[in-house]
Amino acid sequence: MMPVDHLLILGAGLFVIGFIVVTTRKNAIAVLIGIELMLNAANINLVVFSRFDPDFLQGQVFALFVITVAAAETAVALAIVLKVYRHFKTADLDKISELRG
Amino acid sequence: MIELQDLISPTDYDPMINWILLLLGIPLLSFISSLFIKKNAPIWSTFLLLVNTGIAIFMAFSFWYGDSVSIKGVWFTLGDTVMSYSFYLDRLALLMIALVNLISFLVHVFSMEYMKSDRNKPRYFAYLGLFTFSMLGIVLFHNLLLMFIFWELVGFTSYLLIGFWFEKKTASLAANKAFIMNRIGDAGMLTGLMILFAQFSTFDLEAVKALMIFSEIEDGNWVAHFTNNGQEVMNSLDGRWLSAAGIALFCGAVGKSAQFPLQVWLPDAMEGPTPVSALIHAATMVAAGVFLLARVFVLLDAQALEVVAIVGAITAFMAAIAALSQFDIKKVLAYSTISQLGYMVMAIGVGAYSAGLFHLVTHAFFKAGLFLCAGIIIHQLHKLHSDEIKFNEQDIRVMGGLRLKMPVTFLCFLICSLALAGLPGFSGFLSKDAILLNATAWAEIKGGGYYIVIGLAYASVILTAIYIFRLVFLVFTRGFRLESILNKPGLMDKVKEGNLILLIPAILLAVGSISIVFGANVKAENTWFMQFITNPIYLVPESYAAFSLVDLSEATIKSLHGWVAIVSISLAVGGLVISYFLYRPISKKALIFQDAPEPRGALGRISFNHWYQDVLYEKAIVKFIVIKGKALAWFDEKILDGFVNGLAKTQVVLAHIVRWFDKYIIDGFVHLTVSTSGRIGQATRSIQSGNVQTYILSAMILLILLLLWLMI
Amino acid sequence: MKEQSNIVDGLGEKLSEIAGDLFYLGPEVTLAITIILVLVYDLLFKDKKEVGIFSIGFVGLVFALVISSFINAGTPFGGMFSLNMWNLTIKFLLILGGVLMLIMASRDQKNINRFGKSGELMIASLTVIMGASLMSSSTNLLMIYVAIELTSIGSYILTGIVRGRKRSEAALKYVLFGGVSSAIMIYGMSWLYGFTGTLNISDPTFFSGLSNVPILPLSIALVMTIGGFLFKLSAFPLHIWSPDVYQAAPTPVVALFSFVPKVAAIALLIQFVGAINTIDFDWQLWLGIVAIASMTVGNFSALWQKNAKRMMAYSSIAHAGFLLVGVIAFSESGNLALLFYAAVYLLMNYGAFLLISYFEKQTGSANINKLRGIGLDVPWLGVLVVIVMIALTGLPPTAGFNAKLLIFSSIWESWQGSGAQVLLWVFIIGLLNTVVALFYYLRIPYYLFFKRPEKEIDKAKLTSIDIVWGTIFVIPLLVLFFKSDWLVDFLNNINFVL
Amino acid sequence: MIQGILSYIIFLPLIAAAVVLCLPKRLESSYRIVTVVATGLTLLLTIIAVYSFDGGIAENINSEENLQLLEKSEWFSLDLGSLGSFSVDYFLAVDGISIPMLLLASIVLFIGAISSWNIRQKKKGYFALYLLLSGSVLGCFVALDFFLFYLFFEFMLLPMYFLIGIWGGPRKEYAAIKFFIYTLIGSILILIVMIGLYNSVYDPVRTGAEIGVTSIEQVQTMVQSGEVAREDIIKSFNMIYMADQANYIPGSLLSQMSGGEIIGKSARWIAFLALLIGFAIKLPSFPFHTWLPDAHVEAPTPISVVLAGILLKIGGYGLIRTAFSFFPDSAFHYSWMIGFFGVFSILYGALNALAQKDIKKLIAYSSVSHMGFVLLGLAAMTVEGISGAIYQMFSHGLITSMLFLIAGVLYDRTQDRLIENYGGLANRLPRFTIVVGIAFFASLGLPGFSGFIAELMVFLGAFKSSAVIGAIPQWMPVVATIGLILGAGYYLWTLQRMFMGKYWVKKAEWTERLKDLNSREYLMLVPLAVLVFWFGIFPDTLMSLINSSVEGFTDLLNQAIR
Repeated sequence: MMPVDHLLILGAGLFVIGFIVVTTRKNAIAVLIGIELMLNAANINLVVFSRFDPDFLQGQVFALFVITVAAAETAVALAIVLKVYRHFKTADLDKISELRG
Repeated sequence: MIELQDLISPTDYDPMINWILLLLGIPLLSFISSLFIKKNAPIWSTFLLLVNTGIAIFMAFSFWYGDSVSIKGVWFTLGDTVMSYSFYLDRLALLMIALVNLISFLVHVFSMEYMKSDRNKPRYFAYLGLFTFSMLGIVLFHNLLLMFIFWELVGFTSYLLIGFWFEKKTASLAANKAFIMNRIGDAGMLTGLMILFAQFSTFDLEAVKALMIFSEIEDGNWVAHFTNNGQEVMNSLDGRWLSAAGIALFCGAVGKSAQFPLQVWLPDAMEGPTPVSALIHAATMVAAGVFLLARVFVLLDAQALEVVAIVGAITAFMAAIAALSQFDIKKVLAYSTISQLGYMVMAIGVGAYSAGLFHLVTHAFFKAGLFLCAGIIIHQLHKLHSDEIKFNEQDIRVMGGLRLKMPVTFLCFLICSLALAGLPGFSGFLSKDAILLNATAWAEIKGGGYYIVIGLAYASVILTAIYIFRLVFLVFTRGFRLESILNKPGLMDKVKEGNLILLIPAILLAVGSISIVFGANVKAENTWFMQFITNPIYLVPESYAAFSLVDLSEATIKSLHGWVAIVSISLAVGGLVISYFLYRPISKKALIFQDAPEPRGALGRISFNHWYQDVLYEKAIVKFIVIKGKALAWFDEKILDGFVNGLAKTQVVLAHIVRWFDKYIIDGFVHLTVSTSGRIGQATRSIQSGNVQTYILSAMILLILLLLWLMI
Repeated sequence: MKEQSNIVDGLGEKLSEIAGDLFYLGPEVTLAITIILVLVYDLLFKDKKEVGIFSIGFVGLVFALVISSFINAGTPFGGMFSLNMWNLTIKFLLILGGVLMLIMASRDQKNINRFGKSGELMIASLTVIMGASLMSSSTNLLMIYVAIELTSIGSYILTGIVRGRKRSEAALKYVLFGGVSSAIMIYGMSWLYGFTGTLNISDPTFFSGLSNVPILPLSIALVMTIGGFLFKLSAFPLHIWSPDVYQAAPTPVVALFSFVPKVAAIALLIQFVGAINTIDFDWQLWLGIVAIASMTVGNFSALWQKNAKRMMAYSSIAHAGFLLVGVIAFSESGNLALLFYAAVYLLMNYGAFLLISYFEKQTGSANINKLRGIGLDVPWLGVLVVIVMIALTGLPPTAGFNAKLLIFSSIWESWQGSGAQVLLWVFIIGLLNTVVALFYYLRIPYYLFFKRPEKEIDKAKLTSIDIVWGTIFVIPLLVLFFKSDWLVDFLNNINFVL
Repeated sequence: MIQGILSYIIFLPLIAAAVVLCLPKRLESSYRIVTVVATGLTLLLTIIAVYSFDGGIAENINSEENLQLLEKSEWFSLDLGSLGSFSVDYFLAVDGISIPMLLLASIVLFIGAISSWNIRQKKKGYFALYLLLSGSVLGCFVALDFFLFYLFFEFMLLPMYFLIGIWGGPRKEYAAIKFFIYTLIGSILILIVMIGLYNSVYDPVRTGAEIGVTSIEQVQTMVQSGEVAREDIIKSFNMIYMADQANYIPGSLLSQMSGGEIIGKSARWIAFLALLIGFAIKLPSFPFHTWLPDAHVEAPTPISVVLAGILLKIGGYGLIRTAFSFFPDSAFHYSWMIGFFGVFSILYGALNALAQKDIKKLIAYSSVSHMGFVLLGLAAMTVEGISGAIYQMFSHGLITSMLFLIAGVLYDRTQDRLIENYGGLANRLPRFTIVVGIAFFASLGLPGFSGFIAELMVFLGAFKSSAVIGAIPQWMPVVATIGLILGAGYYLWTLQRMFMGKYWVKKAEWTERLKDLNSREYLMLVPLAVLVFWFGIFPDTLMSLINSSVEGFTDLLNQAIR
């Protein structure tokens, strides 16, 4: 099986990619995807680490929770994006910047 | 070891206190009442003064032979220090109260006529009352603090009286000048008080003198040993403070008695009514300085006395020069006063205590007399004024030949002038002779450069004679120049002799200037005055004390006696002769004097402008202070206060703040906070670009920065 | 076969245990039930639902409030939560915050309609409160995560649900920002889990596990985790979202945001730093810097705001900093001070927002320039504003002063104890911040009284009940200054478990 | 009646304020009556208090036996668990230092109330605020619990802020904000020290009760030897305890024994400096004075009267009561600097006054100059110096009130304060001129007026100082005498420009508006003039009250220095 640290590095990489996506992509949806990536990076870590407490497997439970909660969050987020789209006729974050100062 | 509390503990009841309170109360009463009873104020207050004079003279005669009385009491306590007051009646005090009251009374009488037409009579007489009150205060109290208080009050009343005609700008300015010059002196005197208090923690003069005996110089420090409420006290100051104390006290005298360099106020003070000049600026107030010096005489150390002597001599000479060329009759007398005060101060300086006081008394009479005569002339000439006739009635260029029209005045004026010039047979001669005698002896002992000092003194003897007889000749002899100026012949006939109310005081004063009053004797020290009021002995620690006066009076005087008198007389006569040749009735100068211009030539200008001292002060000091004030105000408003405007501006634009900040760094702290608060505010806000991704990024970066901070 | 039965009766025990433990979560359960009721009611009725929804929500909250004051300390669900009297009091305050929020909302017809139109607003706010009260007592990373997300999602909905261009934008920013920060937090947590092998922070193995981790990874993990808390606390540097949200969201909701999640996060932080206290990660220094930064940034940025609500957002950032001071002090007196501060902060902040909502009602906007001269028409209102602003600044005679006094005394004490320089700086800079704060807090009274209205705009009148409510919100601030021992004694009946 | 009189004095105005607020608008005219009556009664009570005050007893300032009219009851006490607890008392009392200030305050407030008679606009607010101000000002002088003191101290700002900001002159907002910010900075510094102090000082009596020991000395020795457990120690805001170094918790930062340090400097020095600056702003001393001219120029007459008459004094009083009492050693350490700032303020203020065009500004700067004497006197740390400082505060309070009333009289008639716009007023307003003369000469320290006595004492004390305890060098008072000359300079110059010479005013229409003093103005000015005379001629009326306390105070200082 794969050694642990490979997986951790994968997680870290995923996290970084996710963050880059979040900060660079202009489309709100894309940003959401980026967030998902970051969350999954965390999930990988959790699952990996949960190998070390075989009796409880808290990590995996945690991962499950994260996935569900993330789903809920994304749902809300998408709803909001729709709302925004109704007003701004775009999902481009650069254009959605009226509140400032 | 001497106990302080014994020295200042309140004395038990002494009937004398009633007399004293009466003496002080009556003038005060006249001050207050005159303000309320408008109509008869003059006669009423004159009456009160008559009563007071009566009391004073009675006291003088009845207590003269008794030994001096001192009454002490507690004024207030400051911590555990008792601020006592004390009255002290010795011969000097008796003499002074009599003198002050008498002259004040005469001036009151004179003023009744002189001020008749003035609608502010009540205020005038009230002021006179207040003045008499505070002058008597100085004389009667024997406590430096209380003397200082009345000292300042006297200055205040003189301010009021000089500025009596406050509509005249010159008058109000002169009043200010007088007060401020006095204030400068007083500031110095206050320092003297501080020093003595720090050393002896009391102001009671007797106590101070007693303690001074027990103070000594220990390796350069001036140490006062005594016990206070039983516990031992050792106050120690640097030895130089001893001399400083003397000089500081003298500063007070410099202010009041118009000594160099503060004398400039006195000539301007002539803006006040003439009787006031006679009372305050000739006879009493200006003499207060000399009186003070006499009171603290024994506390002055050698250095201080030297300063006193030198300043006195310089003043005497400078003023005498200045008096030579004035056109305003009162100005001439004013400068002459300064010069005579110089004499007295010098006398104290050279240790001629009693001689100085003697001159104070004699001078009081003849100078007041001169002023009153001048007053009469001015008053009478003023009556000539009409719609077409306008002239300055104080200008001697318009006078002349008045002896025919006002012979009595002339006579009085002449007598007083002779006294002033110091010719034998008149009081002035006696006192002046005594002073010169001592001064010469003093120079003999000190030798060297000190001869210059008495040189100045002798010089001013002749100068005095010159300027006073110049006055006599120009005013009383030859023809009435006003006629030819306005070419209105017969104007002379309109001039009348003053009425009795004006004349009587003048006459009395003139009589007082004849030497018989002080004993038919050519030798000063044989007069009753010198007999009774004798030189005290020094109390300051040995190493600082001046030479003892005993050998001064005994040894040297004997040897000098004859020819000092001769020299002074001959100088006086010489002066008379010179001025006769200059201004005698038929001399050119006297004829064309009517349109005499301001004197030209270095000496003339110096004399006429009184050594340009005023100009110097105007240009240098006053200007400087005012400018400094303006500058500071600017600094305060613009710089120290700049930050708030900075605050106002931060609301508008950041740029402004930066400019402000760079411009006004001095104002520092507050401005800094405000402007930087503006800056930081802008900075922190600028993150809020509105773009969520910037938010996230900046947040992350900041988070990482914080992390790094932690790592480092 | 055997195992089977084992598992079964084991399950039985578990179930009974859960049922027993459920009592500890009384308030949360009550809130959950209330949410369901609201939902049902919402579905059953078509229109004129305002009264119903309001009353259900209100009653539910009050009920939860009552229950919360009957719970006693314990660690239910195998250490998922640790309830002590301290965070129970916090819980009480949180729910109280909910109640007051509803009252505030009921002062304005517009808000009533918003709440009434559909149940979402009510449900969302209830969710926020529930999540917060869970957060305040949870000691398990998983629980913490869930609770935080509960609060966050609720908040996103609250921000976005009411229609409006600005609101939707704010909501979007909020949700994205929140998503990222929670992702970061999870990642951090995952590492903590990796280090320690447990999710339960109160578990000794958690501490022992952390204490032998090299400093760099440890600090990264911790900073990431705490970052998630700071987001809820809207403290520097994760405060950036709040001004936009505050400006956009309806005023009562903003009031809720400004109190409930913050205080919950503080409670959480107390638990958390308690767990990581003596490991070689110098959290005191780190949070100290955060606190100073929050106070300074908050106050200085507030100087420039034209909009009262936006200004209050920055002020709440500053106050987050002040609350952090109490955490940093990390002493009993510090915790007491925190409770006191939280209680007073609840009053003054809600008071401020209530008054602002009045002005909105009158002038139609929260723009400070619109407030010119109102104070002279409605002097009493003006007086109330002055009191509240003085309280927020922290000057006598308002309880705000005592709160500051206590919290800074505690930091002084712990400085005297430990002598750590950072505490001194927190102390000094914190107090000097008061001066800066005065600048902007006073601007509102300044406009109210000193400025003349340039043109007469027709103002909606305030009913006397409005004024009364305002007074009810504000007067305690004065009373608690003069008798702050009342509050303290109430908060004081707590046996600290640290 | 006598017992609890101080509470009456404080609360009477506050109750009156409530009354004013409750009175309906149609009774508007009655507000001012209420105000005058309330302040009048306060004055009456104060006079009773002063009568019942016995100046004899006060051996050492830092024990409660020497306080009189003492009212002490627990206000609230917070239990901080294992770290002990602290208690705040409602603690009012007077000693020789506060009684003159109290008297001054109630006199000036009464006068101010009378001069508020012709306030036109928003009467309700004005009088309510005025009464609030009165209450807090009076409280400031009798509160001996630091918390209570700070409450009153801070609470003064708000009414002042609004009184200047709403009823003030053209640039009122600016002046008000400036005043507020300036003073707040000061009070924050004070607050910092206050927190530090109450964390370092304990209440021996209560602590004794806690551990069952009655004698204070025993408690103190026990605490100093560390026999008392931390949680038994009850911290205290009591200023009297703070003044006794034995009441400092051992090891606490500000305790003299433990000699705590902040960034390398002695903590006590820093605390002292903080207090010094805090109160120097109020005093105000250079360079913290710039709020004063604006505040005065913009404030309405009664408010500038109160501001200059009382509020400035709180600065000096605070210095004596807190900074010098708590940190005598630091006070001695910084005495040179304090003295220097005193002398500098004297000259700086005087020179500034010399250049002012606006008569109110002139008076304001003269205040800066006169308050310099207070600093100088305090720095001297001798009986004379400190008595002088107190006396100076008292007399300046009376004189400067008179001066501002005078400025107000002129301003009421012409709405103009520029000196150069008037000339020869003496011809038209003889009585007014007399009053002005009295006020001016009193202010420039003419003997016979209270100002002279005060300045004299300061000078004597300051000169003695170096010989007695070596606080400040002799040149300081000597240089300060220049202040007297400058004082005479600007006052006489003003007098000469405005009142002497031919009558002339800028605008013709002023002439008929320029009437001589009316009866109400007499009512304000004459009593003040009389008082100024009285205290100039009979200093003992005041000295008998303050002497023993001041001695106690200086003993305290000397012990600390040895």
